[in-house]
Amino acid sequence: MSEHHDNVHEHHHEHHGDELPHADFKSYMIGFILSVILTAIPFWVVMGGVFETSSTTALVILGFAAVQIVVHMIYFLHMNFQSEGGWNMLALIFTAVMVFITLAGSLWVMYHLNVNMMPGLMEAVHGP
Amino acid sequence: MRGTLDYLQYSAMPILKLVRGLSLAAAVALLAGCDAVVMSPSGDVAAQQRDLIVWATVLMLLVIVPVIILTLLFAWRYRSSNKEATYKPDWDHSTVLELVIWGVPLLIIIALGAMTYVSTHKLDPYRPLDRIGPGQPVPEGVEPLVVEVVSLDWKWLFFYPEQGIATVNELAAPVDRPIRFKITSSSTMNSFFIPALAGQIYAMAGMETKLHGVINEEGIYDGFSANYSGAGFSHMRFKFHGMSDADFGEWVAKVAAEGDTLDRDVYRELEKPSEREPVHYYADVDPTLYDAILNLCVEPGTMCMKDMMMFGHGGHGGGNVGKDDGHEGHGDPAAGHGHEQHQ
Amino acid sequence: MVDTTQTQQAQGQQLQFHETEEHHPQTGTMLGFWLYLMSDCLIFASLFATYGVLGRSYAGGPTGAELFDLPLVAMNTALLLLSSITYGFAMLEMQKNRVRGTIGWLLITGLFGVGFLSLELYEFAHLIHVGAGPQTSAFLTSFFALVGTHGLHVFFGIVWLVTLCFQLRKYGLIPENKRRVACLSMFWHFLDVVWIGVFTFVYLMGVLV
Amino acid sequence: MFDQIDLTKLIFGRLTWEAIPYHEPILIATFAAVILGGIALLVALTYFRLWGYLWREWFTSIDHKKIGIMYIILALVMLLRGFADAIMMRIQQAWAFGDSAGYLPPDHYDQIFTAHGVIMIFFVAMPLVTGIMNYVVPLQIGARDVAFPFLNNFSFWMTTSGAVLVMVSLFIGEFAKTGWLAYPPLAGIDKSPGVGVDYYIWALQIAGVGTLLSGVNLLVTIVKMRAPGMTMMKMPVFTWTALCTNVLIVAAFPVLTAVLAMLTLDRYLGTNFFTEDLGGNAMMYINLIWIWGHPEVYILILPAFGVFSEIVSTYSGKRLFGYASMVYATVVITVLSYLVWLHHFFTMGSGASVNSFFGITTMIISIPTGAKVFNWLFTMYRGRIRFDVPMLWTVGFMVTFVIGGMTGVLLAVPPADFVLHNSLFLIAHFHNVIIGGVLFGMLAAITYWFPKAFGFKLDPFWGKVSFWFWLTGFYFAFMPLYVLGLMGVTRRMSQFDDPSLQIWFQVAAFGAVLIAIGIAAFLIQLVVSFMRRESLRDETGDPWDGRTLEWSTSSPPPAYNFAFTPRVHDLDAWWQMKQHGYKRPESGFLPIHMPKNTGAGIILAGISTVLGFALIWHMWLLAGVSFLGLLVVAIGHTFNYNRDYHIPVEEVERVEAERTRVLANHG
Repeated sequence: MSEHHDNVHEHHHEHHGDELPHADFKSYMIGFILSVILTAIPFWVVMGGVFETSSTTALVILGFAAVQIVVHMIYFLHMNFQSEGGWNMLALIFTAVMVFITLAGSLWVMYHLNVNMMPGLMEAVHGP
Repeated sequence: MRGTLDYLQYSAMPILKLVRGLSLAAAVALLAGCDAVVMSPSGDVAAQQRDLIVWATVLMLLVIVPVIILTLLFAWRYRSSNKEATYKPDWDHSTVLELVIWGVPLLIIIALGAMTYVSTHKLDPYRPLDRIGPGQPVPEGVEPLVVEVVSLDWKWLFFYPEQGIATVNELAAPVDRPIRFKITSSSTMNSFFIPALAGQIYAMAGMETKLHGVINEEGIYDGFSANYSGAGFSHMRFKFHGMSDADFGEWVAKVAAEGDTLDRDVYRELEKPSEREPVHYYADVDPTLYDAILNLCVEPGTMCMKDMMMFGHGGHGGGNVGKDDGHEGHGDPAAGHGHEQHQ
Repeated sequence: MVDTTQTQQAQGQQLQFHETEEHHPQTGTMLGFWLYLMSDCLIFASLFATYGVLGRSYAGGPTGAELFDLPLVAMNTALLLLSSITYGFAMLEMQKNRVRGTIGWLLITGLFGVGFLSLELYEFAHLIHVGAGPQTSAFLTSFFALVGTHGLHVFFGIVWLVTLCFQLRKYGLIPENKRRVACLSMFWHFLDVVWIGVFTFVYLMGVLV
Repeated sequence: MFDQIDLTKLIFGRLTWEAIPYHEPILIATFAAVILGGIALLVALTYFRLWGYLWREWFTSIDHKKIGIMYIILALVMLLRGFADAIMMRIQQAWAFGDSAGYLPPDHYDQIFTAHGVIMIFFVAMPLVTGIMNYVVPLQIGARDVAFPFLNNFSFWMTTSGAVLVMVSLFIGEFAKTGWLAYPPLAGIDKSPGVGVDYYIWALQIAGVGTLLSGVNLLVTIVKMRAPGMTMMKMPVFTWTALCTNVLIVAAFPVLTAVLAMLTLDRYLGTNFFTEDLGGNAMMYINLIWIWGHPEVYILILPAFGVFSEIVSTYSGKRLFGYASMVYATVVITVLSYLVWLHHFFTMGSGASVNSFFGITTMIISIPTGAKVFNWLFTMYRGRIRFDVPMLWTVGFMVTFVIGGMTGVLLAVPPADFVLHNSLFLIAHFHNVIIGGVLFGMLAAITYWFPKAFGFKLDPFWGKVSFWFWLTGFYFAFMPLYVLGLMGVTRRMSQFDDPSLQIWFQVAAFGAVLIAIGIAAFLIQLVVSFMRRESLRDETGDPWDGRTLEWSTSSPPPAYNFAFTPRVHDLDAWWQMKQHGYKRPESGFLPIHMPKNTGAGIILAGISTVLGFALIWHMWLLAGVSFLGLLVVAIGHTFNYNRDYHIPVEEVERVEAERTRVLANHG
């Protein structure tokens, strides 16, 4: 569906109260350089096999991803506590909590279901 | 404010009596008035579940009954035609009352939560039984009777691996001996439920759920699927026979004597959807059949799920991630407990 | 509450109960669009959760380690990052009220987007060609669904971007159009953020043994 | 090259004459009735030359008030369909014992209970809630419309489009036979190869777009468009609950969209999300759909809580007791409603630690809910209660709902749930909260705000008749189901063996008949009130001595709601204005800036219906064409920059002078 098109076009009060985000060249460049670095390192870590155990690697690249998401939020999406009276940030935090609940909750629940219901199969994982 | 508290005190005494009276009356009505099997089961597990229902109800009635009475009382007393009642249009806050209306439910939920936590662990269907009745631990040396249950469209197939027999739509077990069900499904999801014995649990294809129960009284009980599974679902019923040890032995012998062969071909025939299937007995049962059903490899030439490289090289991916996230996130005290049970 | 009412009553008729000028509520477009993005975020969360659960159910089929071509993914990521900064330049041009500059940078952004999509389609075609299509296993199903949904968003972003260029050419940098450019900017950068999740969680972690 | 057969397939997909259920006498009779009724309606509309009026004033309207009313009309129409399903089930279950198979074969019965659930939740409860919020929220916050008026119209038509698809399934093809949440593997292509599940999927997906967008819309409206002075803690409680409901909508519906999309891929492309083999996992579907499904319950009930808060305070003539704790309770419920979804599948076997976590979180929700009940109770305390019909619904709700709450907590205890799950006890429980909570709330809301919307009150006699029949009917219909549940009777059965159960089902069927009378009384009430509208006329705009801003304007409100935007100083803004002897301004008006009507919403939704139908029947050509059409119309719409106008000052002066005259006549 094309709902994201339609949202944009509502503007019967177009001459007032515009709160377009303001950005400058410097902040975009900082964001860009940071994101290039933060992308390059995880790729290097994985492709170069820097760490011995995969769980360490996974943790490290997840860490970098988290930092990079914050960088994008600040420098490209111009998130701060002031825009739209703080509602943007509130919505973001709420969504982050929901995303966490959906992801962590699903994985937790499904892990237990799988453990409980595929005993033979799970032995293959944990050893007999 | 004082008036309110007076009301609360005033109503507290009769309410407590009423709660007791009501719950007693309800229990009696349900036990005697109709055949409420959930309220008067014959198996120890179901009986404990019943007790929990009664206790939880009584706990909640502590709030519910006063609320209902006060609602009707206030509605009557403060009707606009009653000019004698006090009218305070701006009264909208009372710290004491706020504490009460948040505090009382909180206390009840704390009590109920504790009950829930303990009972959920104690009555976990995966947990082997440690008693067969109130104050009756499982006797030394008694091993549970193992029954492997398969839900088919739309009938039930029961394997007795120790006895080497199998039945369709008839289940039997000796009284006071723990039963250990291993449950799976051929295709659609069903729910295996004998209300007199113990709670239900889903039966799903490619998965194995477990249920532990014990029947304490001889008798014939209803069993059925409690989860809608398509056109023939209404008739997906069977009888569960609680028997004395001797009768059970006879029953096994009868099944063994009268039973047909159950191999993969017979099973594939049986698996086809059918309704109102009569009771069948099988004596010569392929010992690998249940395992094949569980692993979705009854058809010749299909690879069994457990043999597939489903778990790749490094273990179950979702599972591993789930362990990291979920267990940290929720501080789960019983991490990996499901696994321990399957040693 | 009681107290405030009483003080207000003490002030008597001082209170103004209506505006005498025309009242202009703030525009909600940017917030509304942000809320839409947040809901989109939860669509992706569901897909990530599904990938998290099914992502190692190879069902005897190929694994991520065998299939994923990290240099290609790095290339893709680079295209998307470049498109981000070019969109930033479009925003800067817009702030200076330069229509041509804005359209120019938007089109460059769109080209990077097309490049990204082309590489992704190439990757998908290659996977299907080697017998690793979405029907092969639950792992590949959830992989195609997650990455494909992101790709679909990029596709619609490009359609929107082209539309917007026409609108800019026709009507110039009027306030509505400025707001549309800003909304598309949020959309575009939001897709970047999702992509960070994708390349980390799917590709990089997928090749870890 | 195409030969003949391929071309037919391309155009008609799997649609053949066989899809028309002419062998089902019940359906044919219904179909005939619908066709005759439809023709009569069309003729009447043409005869009275109403098409132009409907198109201009309603279908293309972006006025939140008219859209709200249209939502409620849609809901009432669908209520009749959903209730017809209900009464058919009740008759079947009261009849089909032992050798009797009743009158509905499983094939038909299974469609009926699925359709009943889907329609009642998605096309009755949701439109009722959305409609009331749409109508009331802008008025309560002193706004002239919602934040995105066009989107509002579009959302409504998308919801309608979904409803149309469900209705079409009655006569062309079939509906799903899977239960209202369409669990795989039963809903998978192997077990349900027909079009039923596809109707289900596309109806919900299309309506879901509408729901989601209306959620965003109302959220922004509440956040951005409150009258000056109305801080968050001075917002009317109904607006608060609307805010939280829309937060839930925006955060929950995407999950439904995603999970249904995955089921679609499984069915259309043969992927393996929820299949049994190749690594698919049907439990993930159940997990995801309940991540949406549980918040959905609160999406429905929170606005009802808001309605009751408004009503109890208005008719008690008293400030709401514990406003702050009411608000906190609402917010707490909103957040907690995301942490309880697993209680819908305790019996799937996730183990004791998971089950007890979700059981306890579920119970925790009952604390803020309990606090709310107490707050209503103490609002009544030392009030001066007028028992108009909305207040009757409220008292009926308070008594009924707590019983439903209690059985709900009971079901949240996992070991208890193991014996009660999937039983009629569960059915009784959720009808107890949905009828006793949501439906009572919405019927109360309709009665309460009806004079605001139409300028005359509803006839109280028929309102009371409706209320008492609904209330007693509810107890007769659902208390037996609690008992049956305790007797171990499962839901969704079309036939029973044990004759001792029959009496309970007959009592339940009797209850359903009482409810049918309640519905009839409600419809009679609408007609009678319309006939007697002059004597029921509300000229003040404030028929109930209201407390919030919607009662400060005329009934019905002018298109622009408020000639001057109100300025708010207190929670009960209008009450305070009245206390201060507020004088309505009678001069100094200004032109008012308003959005213009547009047909884009109904056109887009119309094309979506066609697209959905084409996808259901695999008519790939039509699907492609309508998708392109959708894209073209949507893009074309974005080239329309001319979307607003000013109501000239003369017009405002004329309308306001008329109101001055009416008020003066009134006294």
